[in-house]
Amino acid sequence: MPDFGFGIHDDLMIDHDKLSLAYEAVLEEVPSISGCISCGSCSGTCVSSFQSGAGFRKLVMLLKNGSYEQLQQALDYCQFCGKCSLVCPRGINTRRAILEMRKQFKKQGDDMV
Amino acid sequence: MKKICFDCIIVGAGPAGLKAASILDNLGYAVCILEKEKIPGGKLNIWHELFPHHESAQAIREQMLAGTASPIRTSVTIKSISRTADGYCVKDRNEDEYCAPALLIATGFKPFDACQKEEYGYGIYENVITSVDLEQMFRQHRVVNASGEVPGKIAFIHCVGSRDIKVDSEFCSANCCITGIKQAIELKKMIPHLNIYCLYMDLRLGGRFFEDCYKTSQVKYKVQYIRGRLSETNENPDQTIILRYEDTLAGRPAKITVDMVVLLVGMHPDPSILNLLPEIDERVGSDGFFGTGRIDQTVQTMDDGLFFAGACTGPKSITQSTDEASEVAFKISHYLKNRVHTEMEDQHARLWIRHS
Amino acid sequence: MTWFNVILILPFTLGLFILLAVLSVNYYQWFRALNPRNKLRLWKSLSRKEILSSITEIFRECLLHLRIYHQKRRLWYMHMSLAFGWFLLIVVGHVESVFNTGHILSSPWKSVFFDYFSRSQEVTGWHLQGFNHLMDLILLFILSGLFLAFYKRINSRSFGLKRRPLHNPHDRIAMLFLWFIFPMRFIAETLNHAFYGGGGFMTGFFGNLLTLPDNLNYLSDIAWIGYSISLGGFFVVLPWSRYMHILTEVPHILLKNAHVQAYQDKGCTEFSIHACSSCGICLDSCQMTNLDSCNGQSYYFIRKLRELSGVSENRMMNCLMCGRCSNDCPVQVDTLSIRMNERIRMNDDLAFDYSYLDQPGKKVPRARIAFFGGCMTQLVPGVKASMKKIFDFYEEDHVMIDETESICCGRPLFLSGQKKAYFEIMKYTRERILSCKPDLIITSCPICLTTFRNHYFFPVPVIHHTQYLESMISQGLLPPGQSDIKTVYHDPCELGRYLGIYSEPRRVLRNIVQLQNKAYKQNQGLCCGGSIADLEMDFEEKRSIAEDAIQQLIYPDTRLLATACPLCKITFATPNIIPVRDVAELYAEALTVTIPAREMAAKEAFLQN
Amino acid sequence: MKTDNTSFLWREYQKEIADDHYFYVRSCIRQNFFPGAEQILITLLTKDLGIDLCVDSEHTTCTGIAYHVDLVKLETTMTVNARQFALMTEAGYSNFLVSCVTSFGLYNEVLEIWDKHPEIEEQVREYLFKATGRTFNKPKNLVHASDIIYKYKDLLADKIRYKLVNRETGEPLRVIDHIGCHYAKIFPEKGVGGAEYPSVLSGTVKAFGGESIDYPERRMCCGFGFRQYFLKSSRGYSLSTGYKKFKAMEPYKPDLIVANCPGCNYFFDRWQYVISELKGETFGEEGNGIPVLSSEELTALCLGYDPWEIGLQMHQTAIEPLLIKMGVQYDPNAKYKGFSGEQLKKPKIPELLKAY
Repeated sequence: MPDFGFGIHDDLMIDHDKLSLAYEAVLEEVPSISGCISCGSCSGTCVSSFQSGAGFRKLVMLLKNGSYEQLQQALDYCQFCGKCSLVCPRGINTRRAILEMRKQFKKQGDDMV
Repeated sequence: MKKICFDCIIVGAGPAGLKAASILDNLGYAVCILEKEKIPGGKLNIWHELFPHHESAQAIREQMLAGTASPIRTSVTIKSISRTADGYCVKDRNEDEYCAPALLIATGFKPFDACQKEEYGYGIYENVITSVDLEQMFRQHRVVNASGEVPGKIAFIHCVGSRDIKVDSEFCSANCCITGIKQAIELKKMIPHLNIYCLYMDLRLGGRFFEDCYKTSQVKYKVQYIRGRLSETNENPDQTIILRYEDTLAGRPAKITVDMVVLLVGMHPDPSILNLLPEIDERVGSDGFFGTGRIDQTVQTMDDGLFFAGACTGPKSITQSTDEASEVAFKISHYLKNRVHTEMEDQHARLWIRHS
Repeated sequence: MTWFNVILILPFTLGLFILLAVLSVNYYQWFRALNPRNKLRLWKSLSRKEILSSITEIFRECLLHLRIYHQKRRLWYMHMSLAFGWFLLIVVGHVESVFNTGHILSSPWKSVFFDYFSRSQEVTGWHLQGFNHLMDLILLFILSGLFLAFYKRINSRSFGLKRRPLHNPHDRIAMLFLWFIFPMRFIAETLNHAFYGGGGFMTGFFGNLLTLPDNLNYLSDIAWIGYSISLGGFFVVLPWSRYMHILTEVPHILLKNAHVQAYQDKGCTEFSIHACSSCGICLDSCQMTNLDSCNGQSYYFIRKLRELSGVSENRMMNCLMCGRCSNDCPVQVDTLSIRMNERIRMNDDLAFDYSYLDQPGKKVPRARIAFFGGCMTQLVPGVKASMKKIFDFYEEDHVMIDETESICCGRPLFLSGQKKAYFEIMKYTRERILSCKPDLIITSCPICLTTFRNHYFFPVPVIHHTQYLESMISQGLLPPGQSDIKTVYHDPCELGRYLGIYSEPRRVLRNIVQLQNKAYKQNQGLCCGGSIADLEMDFEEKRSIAEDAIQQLIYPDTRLLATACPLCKITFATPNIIPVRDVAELYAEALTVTIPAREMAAKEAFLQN
Repeated sequence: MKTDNTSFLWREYQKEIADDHYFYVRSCIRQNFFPGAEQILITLLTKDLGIDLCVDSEHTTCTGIAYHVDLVKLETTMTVNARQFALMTEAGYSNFLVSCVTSFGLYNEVLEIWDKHPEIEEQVREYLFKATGRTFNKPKNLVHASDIIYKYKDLLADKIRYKLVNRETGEPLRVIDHIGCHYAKIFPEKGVGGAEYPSVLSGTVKAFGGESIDYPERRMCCGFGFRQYFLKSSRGYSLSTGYKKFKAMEPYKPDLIVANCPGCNYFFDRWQYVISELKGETFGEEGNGIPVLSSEELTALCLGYDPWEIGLQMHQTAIEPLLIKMGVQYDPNAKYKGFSGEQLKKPKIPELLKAY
């Protein structure tokens, strides 16, 4: 193969046709996450967000969009303090959802990524 | 070729027109409603259920019609409206004349013509429909795509013909968001396995119980909301539609393939009546709707017997339209009374002059 | 010994042997599973005078069930009559047989089936007749308890239990055998006395009433076999049923008095869960019992642990860990530790990455007092501001460690079972707090305080802010303002049951407001429902628990609910029933109350005189 | 896609295309990579259509490439363009025919700037006069080469020898039409049919008997993007765009790609080879690529010109599958014959794309 010095990039477009299996699984355990309105109050109050950039809204978004690699990284930052669940205007059980996500990625291992 | 006189003529037999008529009726005025369609009811005739409580549009229409005893002339195409010394004279195509001291315009709105947003593919791709088309399907209790199959994935596109300088409508139509949510729930009730995606920029749910509807759609019906405005549509060989947009929460471009696309078309002013009304310019807002929309009503009302009510004065829900209609009905009543008074005063004055 | 005697004693003896075999295998395994340090503790405690108190406790609790007596009298009578009655039946029965045979050691069946073996013997002497009456009395005592137990199945409310515990099949089988034992004995003895004469005031009386032809005397033998089968059957199913507690309570009490905890000890956990009698008292203590969907109470949780199928995640996580059940448990099973063990087992290996905490944070200046608010205090800025004001008022050299950036103590991670992650966070937080080299650490969050006391091992004292305020009052530095607002104080679970801090906040409150609930029972406090330990409950359920708790706490004329935990404050504020304030906020308000000049002058004049 | 019976915003739009007398400017890319195409256009216009065409050897580049990669300033570009107009004026012409879409867009842009800002035009006139002593008139009609073919498509269709029909099955050939971005995306009114569904190529294709395909990425860029291509570090973006287009058109099994822009032609042709090397993927049948033709080449081929005469051997993606389908008579041995008839060697590459 000749070396052209350039190649074909990955498509960075989010493909919403791909069903996010992990999202479905988490939704089954924690139905309240479907009520997320992406207000971001969770990320605003998060004890880790100011250093890690993560937050519950982002986790849900990454989960929905199937960006599992980023999600796994962001999940690891969570300190589980539960402030997000206290500020959530939709009463989402955020800690349970995060625990479930962590479990999903432990269970599925690298297959999901 | 006949001439009939009334106290008030109402143009448009939609919710606003019917409501105003029922009040004026009760106050003892002779009212005539002119309607261009074959049956009265206005947009209630093309809707199936109404937000936010999923009431039957048909039932509401029946109720409203039962509320007024005024004559409703249907299939009337107005040819001209002229101002006379005694008020207004409306002439229809059959040269029939309807005259009254007060004229109420309640012509409602016109759904945005989605063909104007060419990139959304309405009228080009068969599986791209508007919210109005979907209501028709609901009325027939059959929602299918172009090839007659029950869809598995549907996307709702918010703000079509609203907040868009490219189609000359920078205003928010205020009712499309909740219409979309209502239709999504209706669809989900009808086809439980359906996946519904709503592409929105902002969800503007100012009305009462609208937020409940939204939450229900999310939590109970699992409608998914994707923040991003549709950029373009394309058709696949199997007639499914690919939508391209940005997931603005993720900050990345995104796409989705759906079986059907429902465009939530905005509420636009109906220009047809505009050309018929003489010297109207100063009473039309920059957005094309009648009135100024200001809190200070004195700016808006002129003492000339011409009144506006309903969605022709801006995007409104049915409750808002009828509320405005009742208020305007009382204004009309006030106007008519004052007029009688001045007429009588004139007569008195004349008598007095004769005596002296 | 005739062949019939063999058939008679066989079910009983076989059952007894199986029981003893299973028991010894189980106990051996569980003792082995104890971790070495705990084994040593147990060993040491056996050789000391703790053994005496253990024996007293065994007598008080295993037989007399005095802890139940303090809670529910009828239930106590039921349990006590069965346990103590049976114990008496065995002991007195044995004494009777000893008296009769003259041997101290006799085969167990000799005393168990005493009446059968002494059928044709003439009863001579008042003492033997006395034994007959005594044994009848004991049997009547047990039967009365049995009747209550039967009635409890129908109407548990009359025993003061809000919820009837739902038993599983093996428990039902064991219960059936148990229920048969004493009526069978009654029938066997009655028939025995009907055919062969003798007997006490009850069995003898009923035996004499029955006038049966002599050729039906095999009925008596059948009844005896029935008794034997009931006993044997009960012994066989006992190790797999809740009745295992009858025997396991003894080692459990020994372990407890040796201060061996179930936390991270498999052996002790096994003893504890088998010491649970499934009495259902904890169901009543649990505030979640009123919720429809709830099935995670300790009662069900421990029973599931005993079963091989294991505990579902939902049961494990759906618990507030308020400690009310453990507190009310008549056997004192450490439900919290057991639950923590399971949570850790399940979630300890979840991934985490806190490397971002390595970034150098803001420099914390050196100060005498380090105030740590914790995450939750960030959401109740009133507490933070109040503490600042109080420190300023007393001119303390202090620093607010997490004034702008909140840091987590890690307890939520720990409670979810992620122990490794917890210790990682702890490393960072500990370093951060100690960076100001304080002489005293004060926190306003009981959750943090629990963690600090349990795992952080700070080189300096750590106290709760109510303790600090109390110390100020002890020094005579009373806040000037006094309000007559009627206030009820709510004990946060961590502050009360976990750390035993009850009197300090009350003392502070008595000096600044009109405290209503002066009489209170320690460890009986309610949970606000917001506990970070529960991962399953949704918001509505948490709110309903909070509502329920407020209704139980306040009096009709209460105007304010005081608490000393930011999470309780947030949770209680949601139902919007009554204003909720933190002790610190009330204290700070009391500081600012200015005394009118006239009063001041009067006071001064009074003091001068 | 619905049949074209509904009228749309742009569908019916026809721009003004002069009948005759054109001043012709060439394309840099085309005359370098597909010189036959440039030549055949002149032949087609002058011989087949009998149009009066002025080809001036004095004219230069429009500076499009240099301008789009920020190598020359806008003033330079405008002055160079003004010189082209001056040449046209000197030759006595007023209709300007552009071979390249980049140039077409640029000329339009410059003219638009001058329209909006006459002072800039004055400035440029001054620059031009100072530098060359020339003056100019702005062209009355600015036309792209594909426009003129579109205008005369019916006339040409009568003359064609080979229709765009599969000789064996009788089915119309499936044609992807790609419009260069600068043709109508900058000024929709300067292109036939507007920006969303321009019909300049699809109309021609239909007239020649082919079937035009609507596919998802139809409006996307070919990937040239000037800066994306010319900087090697970002050349991957250019390639990825092309790849995405090919992937989108693949399911429709196209027989041919027609483009009106020399750049697009070039990239569609060459990227197919690069992708075949990098990914081992080809998009046509049996390891072939999809043949790529410009509108001139297509017209000439249909009219019966010899494929090697019009320079189709310059295409890296072999053109033979199309020739076979259309039934074009050609001599396979003459493909690599030199100007004077001597046999040149067959190129070593491509390896994966079938070479005939």
